[in-house]
Amino acid sequence: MSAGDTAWILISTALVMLMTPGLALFYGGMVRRKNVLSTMMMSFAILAVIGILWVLYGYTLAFGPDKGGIIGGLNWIGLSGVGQEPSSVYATTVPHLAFVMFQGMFAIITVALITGAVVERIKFSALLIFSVLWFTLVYCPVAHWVWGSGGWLAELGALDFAGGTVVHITAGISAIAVALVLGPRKGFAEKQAMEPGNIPMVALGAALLWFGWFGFNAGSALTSGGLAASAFIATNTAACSAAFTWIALGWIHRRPSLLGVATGAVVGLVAITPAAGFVDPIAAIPIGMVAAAISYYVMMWRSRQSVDESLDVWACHGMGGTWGALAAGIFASAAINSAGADGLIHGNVALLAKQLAAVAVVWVFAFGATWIIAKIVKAVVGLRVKGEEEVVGLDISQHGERAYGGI
Amino acid sequence: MSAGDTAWILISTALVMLMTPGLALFYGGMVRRKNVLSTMMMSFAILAVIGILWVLYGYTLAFGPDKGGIIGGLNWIGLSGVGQEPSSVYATTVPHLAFVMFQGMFAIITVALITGAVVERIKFSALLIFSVLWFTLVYCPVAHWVWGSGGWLAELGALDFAGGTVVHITAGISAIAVALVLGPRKGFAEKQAMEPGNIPMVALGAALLWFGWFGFNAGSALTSGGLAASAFIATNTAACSAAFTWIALGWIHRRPSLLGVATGAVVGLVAITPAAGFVDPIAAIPIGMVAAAISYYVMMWRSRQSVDESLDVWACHGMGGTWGALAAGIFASAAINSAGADGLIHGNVALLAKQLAAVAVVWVFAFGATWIIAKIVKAVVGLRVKGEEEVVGLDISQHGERAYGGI
Amino acid sequence: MSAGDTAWILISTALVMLMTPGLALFYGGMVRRKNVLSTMMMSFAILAVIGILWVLYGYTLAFGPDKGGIIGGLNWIGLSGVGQEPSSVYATTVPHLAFVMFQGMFAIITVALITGAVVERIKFSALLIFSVLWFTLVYCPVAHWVWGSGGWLAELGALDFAGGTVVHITAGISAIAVALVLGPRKGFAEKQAMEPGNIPMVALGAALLWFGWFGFNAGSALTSGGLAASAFIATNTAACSAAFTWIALGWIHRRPSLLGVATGAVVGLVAITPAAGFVDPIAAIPIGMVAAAISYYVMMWRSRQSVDESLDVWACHGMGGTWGALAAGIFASAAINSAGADGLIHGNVALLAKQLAAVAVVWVFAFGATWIIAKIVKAVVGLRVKGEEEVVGLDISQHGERAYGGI
Amino acid sequence: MKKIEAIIRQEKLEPVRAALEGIGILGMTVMEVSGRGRQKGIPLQWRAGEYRVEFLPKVKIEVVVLDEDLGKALNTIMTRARTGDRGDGKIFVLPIENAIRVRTGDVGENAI
Amino acid sequence: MKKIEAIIRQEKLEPVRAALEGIGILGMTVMEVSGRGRQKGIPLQWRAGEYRVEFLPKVKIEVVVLDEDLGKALNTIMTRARTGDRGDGKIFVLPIENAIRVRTGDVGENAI
Amino acid sequence: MKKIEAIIRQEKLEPVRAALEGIGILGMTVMEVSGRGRQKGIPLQWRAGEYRVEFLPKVKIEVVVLDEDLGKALNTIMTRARTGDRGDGKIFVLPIENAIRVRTGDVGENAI
Ligand SMILES: Nc1ncnc2c1ncn2[C@@H]1O[C@H](COP(=O)(O)OP(=O)(O)O)[C@@H](O)[C@H]1O
Ligand SMILES: Nc1ncnc2c1ncn2[C@@H]1O[C@H](COP(=O)(O)OP(=O)(O)O)[C@@H](O)[C@H]1O
Ligand SMILES: Nc1ncnc2c1ncn2[C@@H]1O[C@H](COP(=O)(O)OP(=O)(O)O)[C@@H](O)[C@H]1O
Repeated sequence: MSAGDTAWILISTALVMLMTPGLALFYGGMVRRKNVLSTMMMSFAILAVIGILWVLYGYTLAFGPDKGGIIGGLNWIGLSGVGQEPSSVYATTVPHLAFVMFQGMFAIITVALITGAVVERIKFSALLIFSVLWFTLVYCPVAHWVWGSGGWLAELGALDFAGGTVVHITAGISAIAVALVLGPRKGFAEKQAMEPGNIPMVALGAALLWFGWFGFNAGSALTSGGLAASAFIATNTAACSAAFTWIALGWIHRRPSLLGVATGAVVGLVAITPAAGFVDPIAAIPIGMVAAAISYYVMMWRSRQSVDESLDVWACHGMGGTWGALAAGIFASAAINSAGADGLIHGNVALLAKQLAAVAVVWVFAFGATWIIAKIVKAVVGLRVKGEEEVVGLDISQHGERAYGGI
Repeated sequence: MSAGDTAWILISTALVMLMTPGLALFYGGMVRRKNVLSTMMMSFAILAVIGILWVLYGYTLAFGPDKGGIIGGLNWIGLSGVGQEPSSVYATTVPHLAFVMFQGMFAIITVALITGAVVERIKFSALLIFSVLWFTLVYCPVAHWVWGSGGWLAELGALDFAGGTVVHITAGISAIAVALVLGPRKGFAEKQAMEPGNIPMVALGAALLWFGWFGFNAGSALTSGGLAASAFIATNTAACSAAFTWIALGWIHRRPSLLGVATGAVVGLVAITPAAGFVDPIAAIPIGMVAAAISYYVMMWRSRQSVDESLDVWACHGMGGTWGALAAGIFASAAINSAGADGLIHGNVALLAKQLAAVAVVWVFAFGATWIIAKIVKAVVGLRVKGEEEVVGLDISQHGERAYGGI
Repeated sequence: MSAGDTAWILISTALVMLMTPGLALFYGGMVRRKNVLSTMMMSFAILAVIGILWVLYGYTLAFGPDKGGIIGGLNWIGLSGVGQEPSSVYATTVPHLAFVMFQGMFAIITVALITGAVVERIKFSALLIFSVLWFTLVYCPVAHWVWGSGGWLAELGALDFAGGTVVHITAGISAIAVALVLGPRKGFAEKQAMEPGNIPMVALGAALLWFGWFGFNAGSALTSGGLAASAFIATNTAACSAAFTWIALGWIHRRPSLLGVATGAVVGLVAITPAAGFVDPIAAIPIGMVAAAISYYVMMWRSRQSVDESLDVWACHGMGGTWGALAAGIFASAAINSAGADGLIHGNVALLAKQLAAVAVVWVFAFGATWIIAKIVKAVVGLRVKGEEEVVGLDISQHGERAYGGI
Repeated sequence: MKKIEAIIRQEKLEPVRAALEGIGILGMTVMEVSGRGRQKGIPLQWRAGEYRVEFLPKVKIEVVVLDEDLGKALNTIMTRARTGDRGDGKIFVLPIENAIRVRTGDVGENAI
Repeated sequence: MKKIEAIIRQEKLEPVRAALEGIGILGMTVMEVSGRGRQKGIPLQWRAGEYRVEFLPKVKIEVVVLDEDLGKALNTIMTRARTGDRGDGKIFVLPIENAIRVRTGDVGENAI
Repeated sequence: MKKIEAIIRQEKLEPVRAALEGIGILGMTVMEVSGRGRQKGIPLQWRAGEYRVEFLPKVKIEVVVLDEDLGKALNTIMTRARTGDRGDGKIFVLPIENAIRVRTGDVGENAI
């Protein structure tokens, strides 16, 4: 066991935890003022609920001893047998419990990411039930496939350094599926203006996400050393590159905005996630640029469609994660990380093919499973608040509170 | 000396520092808009003042060579003799100065916690004087009793991993005492609505507290390894468990609110504090649940009484800390931490008895000493602002500023 | 390579990164509401742009193999040859890439600091161009002189632990120069009230700066051990001391304000920056006090002059950094850091003379070079927005957005 | 000329605005206000338990109209703002003695 | 019917509201405004030193009352809002031509 | 006595206030409002692309003046608030039946 590696994983875990409140601010600032608390509440409640479920059964489903490449066994249910000593399989230089918690923070934020699709109209109870089902039936299996020892996508050789498929593609694709089942906000079809209530809050949220992402990506090296440093610098560079590209695109279309820079940075961070520890840090520049361009135009296109995937989780995380997974297949270099492989630019086509396969599988599975889960929740408890509750705002109607006090 | 351990303590120290501004936001968002700056100012000013006093004389009073189990000697006044080498007594693998600063951040936030009881009416000068006296006469002695080498409660065998008695009970009980001497806010008796001015700010504050608490609790392992990881995961689990319980209680009574989740999380973190490094991480689930239930109903009960302990420091920290200290006596396991002991569920009644004794002593001492200090400050400089200053708001009347600028 | 040292540098790098968004909040809260987004945008855009330029050519200009003491060679352009192994010259126990990124965060925030001088009237495009030129022509050379292996000020023996000259003096002096070229805001000459839009945001920004500064200063030890701990405690103590002094000064002049405490803390942090790892932690008390007094009165004096250096970057960073650099010459002790030297109070006059020389050189160079750069940008693209755009506010006129949404 | 001051539910602003636009009334000024009437207040969640606020958020729309447009404007607002529950609001009509368009200096009815 | 517009100190809202409730006047609309009068402005703390803001925060209460209630309403507001210092505010009375209760469509005096 | 309600651009508040002070009119109450007129709305930046808000931020100034001051007050506001572009705003004049200074209880013209 290494004290240095442990220090790095523990602080990385804290950093990733902070991302979920960061997301609460990022999303909360983007909705109308009457829904800011409700939007933030979703992330906080998911943090609470998934935080418990992870130690109870999530960890063992995702990382427990492999069952046919599909799911982890229940051996570690309630963390039984998981202790202060390192695991023999995962992160072998840090306490097993540290690895458990580090991974737990990923599960939490992945579920929270989806909430961007359903803000301003979903029933709070329905959201909780959906989240528990989705976590159990989508997140845990996919995490096992990609990261679990013996998981079938891992065996295939698909690479995902810090969660491009597991986190961003699952969340982004599921966002579209649940938005389709849930239906658009009142006024969406009529193109009613839905003005973001608090843009400084969005920027603060993006800043906390960026900050936390160093734990997310560089922490995924699971050791404190050259690989973590390489992933760290790639992470920052991609964020800068995508944020800058978003400024440029904003300028071309009319004006660069703070909302745009915040969005661009997050998209760059998403895209570098699967590749961070496999590519040369300088490759993060084109990865970030392309990510920003893809997300920007997909977002524009989406906003002209009838699906109200309100905060564009799909355009940001789904598309950003997809591009990132493919980018890993293009830019990866075994010289950076011997546990990785060479990508297209180093003459290896096979990796890109595997990445494509993994992406396709996760798109299809996440979309299908989420659609079914959403339909079931809709049938059983109903997904939407009443029309008048939506109009009044979810802060008052779901939570009996309002963000900013009276006179 | 271990670089890994040092890295962990240094970053933990930074995390604990961030808790005090986090508290400023947590409290600041809960008061009426006209008092937000004044409320935040209290935490920031205490950070400044206690930050200086700690290096001048606080550290040596609390941790200096023992004088009869009661107080530390003045040997290390002005940090003389405290250097870059590890202490031979405390945290022997990290620089002595790192331990000094880590502990200093605990002293700061403990004093700041009390301010929740006195917001919206205390004179700023009186608050500073009270804080200096309380720090010197209550915090330093109790810290010595529990954590100082030779302190009498430590010798007794009472356990307090990260400050259940030292931090939360002292602050929580003192809050009641000072609120009694200070008297209620205008309009409190008439049940005037005192609407929180900014709930997103409360949530952000809670998030920073949660984030910082990883340093508080897992940092209290004083090394980077299995124990820190175990305390870390127990900390997060208790926060989740209590936050979720608070959601459930809110639902039972009418609606789950963001203000409730934020409060619940903090209460869970309080309760796990004394136990974090002594109990199995799964024990954090019942610890958090019970903590939330106790605080919730104590808070409801308190709000029907005549004492205006405005932000319920006693219900959250006093009761949460008390339950946590007893919970350590119930759930502790020597297998988790050999420096600890077995608790009730492992068949040892003695520990619970010691915990009870320590709790009782600190309740009585903190209440009595604080009551006297508050009476003295009241007699000498007066505690309250003038009636009309209170009505206008302390931001303008005490600090000549207002939170949100005009047109 | 040391895992512990690497963990400390990586987390320090993340902490310093967070300072730039912290600065965005600190500055953003101080301007009028109509310019808050524009002000925040400056810091975020600089983070994006300099973040890219640093890895492309900034690092090699500043730290590349020395060319005559003046500038780094282009050997490491695009980070070629910079990898996961430690450098043989800088921070030899951590990955070279970690050192690159740590230093990159310093470059970013230094450029962002200057924006305080130009808020509420500069054209966004002009700001970007100015920033790129200033970074290339001012920051990189000065960083090389002081910190580059072979840099002439380093050879001279001038000490700058974490950036008193490189960061704070360059930014502070350049702020005055660019403000002179840019001219005052409309209404400044008429003493129109320019009410800060959001003081809690200023306080939050200051808190994040304080938190991040632990990485800035204690991270500059480049190892995790006694020196980092010593710098850490000095950093906190100076912040507390200056914040408290600012409270006292506010009281003397009328009232202590939260805006004042936030400012005081930042000034204290500035002043300790060059000295943090060379002085006894207790010396941070007088260093912070004197810094607060200097900045306070310089700020008062400046506000009566005709130059609208709007957020007093010069008074805070220029004067604070200058005092700090001289304070290092006064209080430094070779016993604290053998890589340092003894200062005046240990009987060595030479160091103070060297510090004075370095300060003078950097004042003159930064002022002159910045003045020329600003003049060129003014001539080529123009510096100011149109009069009516300024009056409407830069959020709408430059970025087409407003901070807080409508009804 | 008359001035209509309608205090309505916040969420009714958009339908009322659209309906007024439908009958050719574009100019209006709105502001957020807090109101109190039969609908006395609302209980909000405190950390544990509830408290009551005396005032509820409303929107006030001010529209100055020509005398001949008054009837249909009142009618439009009334029908679109109604839910039938307490708190739907009030409409008041005040006399206007003069109006000026700042841009052109037009006065009286021309200014509307 | 008359409309009372009272611009008073923010901290006097609660006593005025309670006193009006005491004399049976429940309906009212309030809004935050900034005002200026004899009491010209206020110095606020800048980071070092002070600056002056020209407008002070006030609260405006709008109450439409029946003619017979006007006197006691004015009296109540005036006595409860007074401190005797500059900045206590002003009360204006305006004519109301008509009133409508949105919920029921009641018009005129029935709508109050 | 007359009440002037001027809805103008936010950035014109300061020149108008100063100009009114110049002609001896100190007392006034201002509030932030959202308005709509010929200038229908404004496009704002969304994350990618734009959206349109229907209302623009304006400032409403309320000044109660003696009848003899009405003309010059209107004139001052009109000239200082004008840019010549859409959105300059409107000024309305309303009758005032009575005024009271809370501090002293002065009524009528003495209260202004
Ligand atoms: N007499 C009044 N003067 C001014 N505003 C009033 C008056 N009565 C009601 N209002 C405004 O109208 C709003 C709705 O009034 P309320 O009496 O609750 O509606 P309803 O008559 O449908 O029950 C109130 O919140 C308040 O803003
Ligand atoms: N002529 C006026 N027109 C509109 N509002 C006014 C006028 N005079 C005063 N006010 C309002 O009344 C408030 C208090 O007025 P002020 O003259 O300061 O009180 P006092 O008469 O007690 O000194 C001002 O802040 C402003 O909002
Ligand atoms: N009929 C009206 N009633 C009330 N307010 C109005 C009316 N017409 C315009 N306004 C107010 O005046 C502002 C400016 O009006 P606008 O018609 O855009 O100016 P202009 O006449 O110069 O084009 C609007 O934003 C609105 O607040």
